[in-house]
Amino acid sequence: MKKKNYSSLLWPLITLAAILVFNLIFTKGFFNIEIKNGHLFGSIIDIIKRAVPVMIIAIGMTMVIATKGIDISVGSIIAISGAIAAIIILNTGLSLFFVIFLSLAVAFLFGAFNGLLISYIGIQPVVATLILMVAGRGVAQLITNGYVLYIDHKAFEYLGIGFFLGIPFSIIITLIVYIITYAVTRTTAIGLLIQAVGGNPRASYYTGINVKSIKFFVYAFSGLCAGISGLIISSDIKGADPSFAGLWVELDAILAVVIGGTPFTGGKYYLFGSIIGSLIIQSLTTTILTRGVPVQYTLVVKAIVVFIVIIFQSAEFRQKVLRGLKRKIQ
Amino acid sequence: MITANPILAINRLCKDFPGVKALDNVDFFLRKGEIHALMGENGAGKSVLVKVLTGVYKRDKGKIYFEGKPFYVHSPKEAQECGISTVYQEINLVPNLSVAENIYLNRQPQIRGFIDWKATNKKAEKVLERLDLKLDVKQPLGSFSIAIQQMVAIGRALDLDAKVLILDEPTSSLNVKEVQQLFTIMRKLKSLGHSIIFITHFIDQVYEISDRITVLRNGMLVGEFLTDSIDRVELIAKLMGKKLAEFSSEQAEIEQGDENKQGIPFLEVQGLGKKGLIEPFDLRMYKREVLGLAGLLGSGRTEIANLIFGIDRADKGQILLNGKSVNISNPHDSLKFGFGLCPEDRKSEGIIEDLSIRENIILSLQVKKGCFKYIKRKIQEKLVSKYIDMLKIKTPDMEQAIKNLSGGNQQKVIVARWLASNPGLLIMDEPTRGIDVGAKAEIQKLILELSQKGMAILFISSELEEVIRCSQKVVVVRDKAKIAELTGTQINEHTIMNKIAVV
Amino acid sequence: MKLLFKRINRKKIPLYANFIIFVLIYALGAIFYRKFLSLRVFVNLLTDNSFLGITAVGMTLVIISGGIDLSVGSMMVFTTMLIALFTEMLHLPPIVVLPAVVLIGVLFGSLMGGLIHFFNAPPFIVTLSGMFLARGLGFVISLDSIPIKHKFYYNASQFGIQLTEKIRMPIIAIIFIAVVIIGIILSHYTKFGRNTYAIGGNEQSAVLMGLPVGRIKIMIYAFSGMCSALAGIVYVLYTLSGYGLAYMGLELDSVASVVIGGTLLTGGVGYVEGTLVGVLIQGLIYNFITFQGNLNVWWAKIVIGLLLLFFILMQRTFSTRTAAN
Amino acid sequence: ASGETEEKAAGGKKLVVGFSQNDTNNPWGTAETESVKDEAAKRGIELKYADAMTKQANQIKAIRAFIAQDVDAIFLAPQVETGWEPVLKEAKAAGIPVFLLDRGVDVTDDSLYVTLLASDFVFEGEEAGKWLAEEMNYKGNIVELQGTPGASPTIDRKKGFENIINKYPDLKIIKSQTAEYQMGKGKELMEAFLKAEGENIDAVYAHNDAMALGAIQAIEEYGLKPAEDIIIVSVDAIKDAFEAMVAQKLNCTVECTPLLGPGAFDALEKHLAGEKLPKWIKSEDQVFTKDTAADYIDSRKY
Ligand SMILES: Nc1ncnc2c1ncn2[C@@H]1O[C@H](COP(=O)(O)OP(=O)(O)OP(=O)(O)O)[C@@H](O)[C@H]1O
Ligand SMILES: Nc1ncnc2c1ncn2[C@@H]1O[C@H](COP(=O)(O)OP(=O)(O)OP(=O)(O)O)[C@@H](O)[C@H]1O
Ligand SMILES: [Mg+2]
Ligand SMILES: [Mg+2]
Repeated sequence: MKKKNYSSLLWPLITLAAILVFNLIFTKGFFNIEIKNGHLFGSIIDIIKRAVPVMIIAIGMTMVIATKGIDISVGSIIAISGAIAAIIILNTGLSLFFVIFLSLAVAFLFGAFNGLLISYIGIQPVVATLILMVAGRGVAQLITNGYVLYIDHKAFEYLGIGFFLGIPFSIIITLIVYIITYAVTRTTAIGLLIQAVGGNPRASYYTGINVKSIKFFVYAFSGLCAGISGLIISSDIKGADPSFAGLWVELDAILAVVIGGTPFTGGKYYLFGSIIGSLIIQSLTTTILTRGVPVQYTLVVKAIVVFIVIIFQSAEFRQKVLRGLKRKIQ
Repeated sequence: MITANPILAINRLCKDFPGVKALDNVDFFLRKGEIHALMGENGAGKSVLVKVLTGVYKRDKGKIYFEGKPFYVHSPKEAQECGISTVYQEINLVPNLSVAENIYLNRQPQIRGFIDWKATNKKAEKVLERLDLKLDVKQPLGSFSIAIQQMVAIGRALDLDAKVLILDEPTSSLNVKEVQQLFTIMRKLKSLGHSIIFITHFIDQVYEISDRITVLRNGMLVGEFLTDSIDRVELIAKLMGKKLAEFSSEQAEIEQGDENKQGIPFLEVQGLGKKGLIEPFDLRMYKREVLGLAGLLGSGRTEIANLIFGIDRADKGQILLNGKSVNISNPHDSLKFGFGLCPEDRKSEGIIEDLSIRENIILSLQVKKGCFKYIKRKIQEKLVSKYIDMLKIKTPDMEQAIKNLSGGNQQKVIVARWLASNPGLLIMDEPTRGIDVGAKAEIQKLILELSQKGMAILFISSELEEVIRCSQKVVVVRDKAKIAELTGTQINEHTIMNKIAVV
Repeated sequence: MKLLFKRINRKKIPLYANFIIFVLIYALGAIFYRKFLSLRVFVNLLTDNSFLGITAVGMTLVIISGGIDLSVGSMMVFTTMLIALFTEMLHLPPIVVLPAVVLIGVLFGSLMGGLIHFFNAPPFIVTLSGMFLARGLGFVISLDSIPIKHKFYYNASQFGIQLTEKIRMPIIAIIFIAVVIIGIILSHYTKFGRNTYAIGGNEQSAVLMGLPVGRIKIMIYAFSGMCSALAGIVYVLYTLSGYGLAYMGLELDSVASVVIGGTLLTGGVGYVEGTLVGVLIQGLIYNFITFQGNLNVWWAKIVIGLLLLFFILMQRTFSTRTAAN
Repeated sequence: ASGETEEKAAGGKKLVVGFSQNDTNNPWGTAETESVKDEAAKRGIELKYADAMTKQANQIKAIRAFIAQDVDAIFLAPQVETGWEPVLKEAKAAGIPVFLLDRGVDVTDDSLYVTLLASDFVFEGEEAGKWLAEEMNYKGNIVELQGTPGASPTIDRKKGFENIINKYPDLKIIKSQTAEYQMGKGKELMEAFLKAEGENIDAVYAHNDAMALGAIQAIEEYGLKPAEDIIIVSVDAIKDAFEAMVAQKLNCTVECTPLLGPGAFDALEKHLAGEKLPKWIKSEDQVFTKDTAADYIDSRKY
């Protein structure tokens, strides 16, 4: 397991490095990290900070995909948790703790709703989460009446734009979520059971694994991650944007997970790979934004880069190329 | 050794996997019109040889000649087109399509470019009739037991009408009658000049059907022998790599006492049944007892096992554990009550392909302990290496993904999984399927040892001999109902066969 | 009754369940809303969902094979842009343009299929980048929407079978139905179709059974690409224009239709007939919202979600009941 | 006015109007919808409302459903200019008048609709350009935050703005990328621009207020003063933009009014009364700056 882990992370890392090296050569000052007002500051920091929402969602999504599932409702849950936080702050005097607790509880419940439909009622994951994807945005808009609700709350802002020891606080949150997830799945048997369920649900059932409850919790966890991400997003723009917050983020998150090496067919997952995947996507996006690619070419550039990544990550391709190179040397 | 014009000649074939030399300079010759048995322990390289030959794996080195010409195929499809038809070890058919389709996939009879479903089904029925099998060929393959699936796979291969037919352990899930049916057909093919490679662990079958035997061990060729000129003891010695002198029968029979079988049974099943699955039945099992289930294919043995373990939910009857009624509605419950079930179909119910050997083995024990009490890595490793040694699981290391093991070794891992969970009641549904002679004896010995230590074991096997040797009590099942319970001297082949056969 | 059950193929129960539920929901609409039960509304249902339905037919085969094709929407839109480019900027005649765009669709699909097969790449990512690429290429042609003024397209769009004096079955609905029929025949009566099921059932086994898996996979994606191109042509007839931003999210609607229609996303099981019902059900749900007409903006979304949930739950209970019978 | 309308409807029945809105996923579209709804309620007209969720196909579906329900008139806020000819012909054949809101349609036969009530997006871009050029003394570097690529306000606001800026050789648009009309993306994009160009940036032109509001935050976090170090101009004039102007963080916004309801129903009544209407009833849009914003903020409805 250990050895494999590294080799499957190798190619995502190389891809990330390639994009960064491209920037190193073509964008001046890209790697400069200064300390400004006691805060870390620079393009690299920006990329990591901007990747935070996708990274956190990708952590939850990794678990979902490891059980052979998929969750396309995360974008809507982001909108809902932001909206809930906003109305609590605007209408009540509850402390920040309750604001966070309540919005995350709601996000968790929505995730649990997905889990219920999928594991206990047996609905296919895409359809089950599609329901919430469509309805969830409506719920968020209903909560805010369709408008962007502005949140003027210094403590809440800290989540998205605060700094802790000079490091953006949102990056710290991501780190905490990652470490907790890693610890919980790897120091208990949960990670193993998730992989078993994804690898062969029938055999897992025969082994006595409670397949249904594992699936249930995985979706609930994904909802929770989306909730955290939603709080960070709304804290970052100091407002809850029910219509656009997290729009299409599910695609980015899934892409990140799969680029990171977790196969769609379930049974294996690479949490750290998903983090790398998110960073790849974000550095690509940032590069496109700063390189001055004309608007009409943005998508084409993105597509071509992803195609190249796919090809390079394919073991088949590498084998062929390596063999070709060897022959040339001989 | 090389006779003139072998239809298939393999020369110094090599195939490496990371950490394993699966084939190491292997030579193999197949002559026209012969049945050639390929033998070896689990993990000897038999299946890899077949897979390299048919283009599933790329060979590293070596030459293959087919009908005198160099032979190099990239896929099973090409091999098929060249006239080599194969039944691979694990049933490789598609469960979601009907039986008929599985037989005729990509070769369906057509009218004006469109599939003629009627003809397809008719022809499929004909093919299965040759194997003496009558079933509704329109039903999805997945709804049948693996024995039937195995027959269907054989049916497909036979119908391809190839020059060379390769059968990789086709008989491991078949019963005596079906094996005979298969042999009849093999003989007929042989008389028509077809050549057959036959892989099996059953020595009797090899002597019954084959003309020649090639033995592999650890990826290397041990030798090629005329079946008539090598006796059993010698063959087994070749297989196991021991000198004749070292080899003595390790199959010490353990006394079958009938003592302490009074009082409250450890497990009592009262009128358990499910409509359409199995008629209500009673069972009593004591600790230190091996209860054998005998019956024909499809008789309902697996159903009994599944019902007790909670995989299927009974609609009648109850289970008493130490005299107290317990409610079992899924395998998780039964695990908590200290039951274990080593399932029949290792591919779909047993192994979790992508997980390592270690993870596959500790899984049940882990679930039993609860997922928050993660077994320490060190303890895991100790436990796993114990079972790797005990069952002689052949692997470079325990972190190898289980899918990379040979079929028999996968089976051993599943057995190890359930042994590791240390159950009070262990249900073993065909645990020795696909396992080599040596290991089979090991497992039988183990079963007896475990029962001596206090475990109750429900033992299901299609090999009557094995059931008889291991069990203190035998329950005979026929047509989805329990029909008899035999003890003591009643446990012999003759009585059991009579019970099964007499209507 | 018993006899009837015996004759029904068990595998098809979800399909029948779907159909019955569709009829029930339709009846519900007819009770609630004036003019819901009219020929016009039914014809509209077919017409307005035709391009979605056509992509869904291709998608059905892809999903049955165990894959997914996220590029269908973009490919459809790209096709509309290509037709606009060829017709309005390069002034090519339809007889050249139409086969050309279909061919491009097929090539695009084969390219993705090839990547998936030869590089063993996950279909989700390959087709997702295919989605970016096709949308992007559409933008490269023009960011602006382009009206297609060539007489042929106008005339074709007006063509149809007169059902009653006032109501006509337009050509695009006819194309839709034709594609569905082709899909059914392809999936049920050809080797290609059956091999698709086999690959979805167990790809490894399909290889060992000697099926030409690579070729079939490429053909499946090529077929889906062709369907997307056809959908593009239909969309051009529907709107007489090409527009790079048209119908964002069609791929998701398409996947949803297929899955609602009873096809398993895990591959191996499904029916093109089911997809037809799935598409119509999605259309019906939107019809409910428009006929209701007074829903709060955001309530509309919630109600769509709830209707979807309601439908899926009905489908589940119905098929488990029937199966238990 | 309401009594008049009811008389017009045959048999004293309520007048039924179908309204196909393309998108309510932004405050602007929401305000437009509310305006039409409120006005309908005020006048006792039954409004059949359909949100197309940014899909033209859904709008066509909705129009057809309206035709099937025999509505008396159709209001259409099209998602895009092209592609309406066939369905508008159907409406015409059914004798239902169509009124266009906020965006025109590209049809060969302009009798297919009665009139268009809308702002002029090119004009808005030009107004923004004029104001900015003057404010910058016809010299300096501008970054542009575009709307969704391909959307007609994006294209026209860009075109109008360039019409003006290109006249002055010392005014340069140094970066131009899309932030898809979203606040969050506006912030991200501005952050990236600041990293790439830093203090080189003299002004920001955003195709809508939401993106400008995002950009303001990015500028503040970068350590510059919005509206002082970097001039910011945007389009829409939503209430949030006024608040930003009052707080001296946004320099200027060009109005693009979504309050089209009253005008639309007036037009409908005039049409029913047999009056001939012009093909384009332009909204009277103004330019608001941070100096005057406080005077207007209380009267802003959306
Ligand atoms: N894909 C693979 N990757 C790595 N090792 C493999 C792979 N396939 C087979 N092996 C190894 O090659 C060796 C030979 O395996 P093979 O399947 O040929 O055994 P076999 O003789 O068929 O045994 P059995 O009787 O158990 O089926 C084994 O040690 C096995 O672990
Ligand atoms: N002859 C048959 N025709 C149709 N279905 C059969 C037949 N035999 C078995 N099946 C089906 O296959 C499945 C497995 O059969 P079952 O478990 O009863 O076999 P078994 O008694 O365990 O025999 P074995 O373990 O030797 O395969 C059951 O679902 C049964 O309905
Ligand atoms: Mg083998
Ligand atoms: Mg059995």
